[in-house]
Amino acid sequence: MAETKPETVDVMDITVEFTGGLEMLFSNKRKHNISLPSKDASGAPANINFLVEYLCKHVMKDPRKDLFVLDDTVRPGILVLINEADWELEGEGEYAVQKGDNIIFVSTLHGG
Amino acid sequence: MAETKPETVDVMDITVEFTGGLEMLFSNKRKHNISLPSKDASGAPANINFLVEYLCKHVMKDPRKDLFVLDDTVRPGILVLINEADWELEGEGEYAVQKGDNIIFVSTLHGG
Amino acid sequence: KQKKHWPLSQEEYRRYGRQMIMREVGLEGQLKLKRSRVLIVGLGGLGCPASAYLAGAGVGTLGLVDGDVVEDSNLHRQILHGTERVGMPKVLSAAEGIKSINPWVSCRTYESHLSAENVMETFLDYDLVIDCSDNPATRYLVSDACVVLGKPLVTASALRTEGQLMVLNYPPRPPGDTTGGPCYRCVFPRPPPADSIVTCGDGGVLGPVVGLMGVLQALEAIKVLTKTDPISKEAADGWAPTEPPSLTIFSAYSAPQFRSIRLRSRRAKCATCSVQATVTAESFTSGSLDYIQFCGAIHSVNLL
Amino acid sequence: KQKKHWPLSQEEYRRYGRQMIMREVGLEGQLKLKRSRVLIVGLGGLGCPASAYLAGAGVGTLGLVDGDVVEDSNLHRQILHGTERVGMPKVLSAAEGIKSINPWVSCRTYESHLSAENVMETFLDYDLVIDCSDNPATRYLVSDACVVLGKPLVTASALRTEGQLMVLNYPPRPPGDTTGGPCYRCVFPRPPPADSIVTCGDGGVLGPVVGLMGVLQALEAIKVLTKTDPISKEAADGWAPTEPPSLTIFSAYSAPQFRSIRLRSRRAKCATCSVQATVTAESFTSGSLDYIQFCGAIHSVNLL
Ligand SMILES: [Zn+2]
Ligand SMILES: [Zn+2]
Repeated sequence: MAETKPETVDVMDITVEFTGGLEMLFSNKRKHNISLPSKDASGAPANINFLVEYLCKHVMKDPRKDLFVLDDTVRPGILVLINEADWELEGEGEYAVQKGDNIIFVSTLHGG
Repeated sequence: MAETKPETVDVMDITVEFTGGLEMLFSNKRKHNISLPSKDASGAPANINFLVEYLCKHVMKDPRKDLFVLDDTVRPGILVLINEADWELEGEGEYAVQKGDNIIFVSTLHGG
Repeated sequence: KQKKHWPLSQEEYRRYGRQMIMREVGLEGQLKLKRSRVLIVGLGGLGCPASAYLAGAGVGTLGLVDGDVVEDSNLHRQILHGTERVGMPKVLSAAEGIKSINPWVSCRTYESHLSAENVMETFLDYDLVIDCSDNPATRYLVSDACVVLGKPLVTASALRTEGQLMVLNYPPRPPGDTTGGPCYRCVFPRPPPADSIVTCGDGGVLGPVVGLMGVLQALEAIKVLTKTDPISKEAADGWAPTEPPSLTIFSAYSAPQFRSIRLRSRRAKCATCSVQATVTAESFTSGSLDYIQFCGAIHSVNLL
Repeated sequence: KQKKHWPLSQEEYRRYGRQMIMREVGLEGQLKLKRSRVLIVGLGGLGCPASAYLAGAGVGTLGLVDGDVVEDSNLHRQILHGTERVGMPKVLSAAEGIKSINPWVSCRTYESHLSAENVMETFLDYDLVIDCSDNPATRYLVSDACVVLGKPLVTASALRTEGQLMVLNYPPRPPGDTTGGPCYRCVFPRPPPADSIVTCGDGGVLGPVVGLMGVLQALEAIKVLTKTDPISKEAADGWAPTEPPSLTIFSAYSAPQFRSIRLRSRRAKCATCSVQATVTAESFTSGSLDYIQFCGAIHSVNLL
């Protein structure tokens, strides 16, 4: 609305959901409203990789980070869904997050 | 885009779905893309009542109109859903249809 | 003496262990299920899986209402009725199936169709009702009785490739209390024309479609029962807040297959659950409510 | 002579009438079901309802694979195994239940766990495979074998209050054909870390949640089988075009409960279904595929 000085951080509101047991790593809360900085430290538009990093740093209180990220990306066995589509259809980690996006992290189940 | 002369009909694109058996009255097709005139004959914005009338006149080929409308409104036993909510939450027949709306007509089932 | 410390037997702990280790159930939830009495109206395509999974979960008492006998044409979808039980009353066949799944469940059978005359006495003892019936007259009757007696209702239906489910009168507040959940009449104040009604017999149904809806009914009932203690509910106003009322629609050949629709709250002029309610406990026995006439003759030639 | 004109017996017409009157099935679909051979891997919480509804629908042959015996702790969700069958091999118990539901179904039982050594011979005779197993090693094994042998696969899983379902390798084109449906490795190229795996034994599961997914598996299988004639599929390239591949996610306590997620198509570098595939028929018997090692030790301490 007003002019933004260089040092203020522009944010965008998105929703992030965790399911398949992942919610246990995020305070047992499935749905989170996140105000994500629009740009990363280098000034590039926030993408999914940046979101994952942001969630680890600012949202995840559980110390077992390796149950969410491994080798700087989400661990095998977690599907990332961008607005109800597999992130592989959208460019994976490079997908530039848009205002209002709904990002779901699903841990796959194996029980039967 | 261009100027519209008084006699051209402005239309808006919406999707209309039929389910619960109602699709049988509409050429066995569940999902219809409809270009609905933005205004009714009197010049008032198109509402759900107008849409129902329009569907009867221009989309429904089955002669058994009374299985869809009765006493000038959808017959008892049909739920009208406007963007995934019961139309009673949205003003029923008076709801002014918006471009991009998704309107679903559901015939309730009774089998068990 | 040891029994005082262990509210369930060792066999029950082993049997229910896999649901008791979940925080949504726990020992407390398991005891609530054990104390619960659930009435199932209709032991057909919906009632078979609904009662099977409620029995598996350890609901203490299951009431079974149905006046029909098992027929050949039921077997493809009514999986609790074995082929060898064709000709047997459905409630007795279902009770046999339930005993085999879980002998800890007590079954009460009502070998007759529900009517305005018998509905009050039949429902009175139960904490929750599951409507697995197959016609609109019974659906209005069941819902009206649930509102009058203050029972939550899990209702579902299926036909051909589609199914629908609602949790009604939940929370089950008295008529006139607008914080209660809507009833069947709030959603459908007028019955559908008789010639628009199709039964599974006439229209057909895929077994897994009706099965899916029946299993979902068991699930919704378990959610309600483990939230609410049937014994203490009066004392504590028991019924916890819930999700807003919704209708789940399933369509096997559509994409997406499932939709969740937000429903209205109680209707200000509802004949059953509003301050202006005309349906009362007396109206059932006085004969003033004729559900068959209200819904018109059923089993007429029908098309939809 | 009359038999030539009536491809089904009178009893079969009566039994299946309610699904045969639907245009999605019809006589033709019923005959396709009767000619079909479906293999069910795992007769637990998913396999019980899946096989019950496939039996009800009249699938001609059901193959049942499981090396476990029925335990007390299975009974709350594995509704085909009666209490009196605790201790019996699950495949034999399930076969008894299936016979009771529909004596027209022929059951073949495989009383052992699936392994790289036995998977090819086990799968060979079947038209479609349903994965109702409970661990990642088996899920990769089942999917790999389905791709190599050209069988469509309906896979599901459940834990606690949640379930997931996918129809994979459908249409089941040969490896390298990009018009085939994605396989399990396309969606999950790398297995999850062993310490992130939770079984229903460890994490618990609500009976109707896993029941729901099993019933959905039966439904998806029926959709595939009635579209495709297992006998003539080679001649006509049989497999009809389908909806784009998707993942159905269920969560009992979320709103909405169901979501449908669009999945990717075949992965260009998939180890199993791409032109670069390294998994072949030979690799199963040569011992080059060690699924247990690939997925890491299971049943370790686990948390998610
Ligand atoms: Zn009402
Ligand atoms: Zn693949």
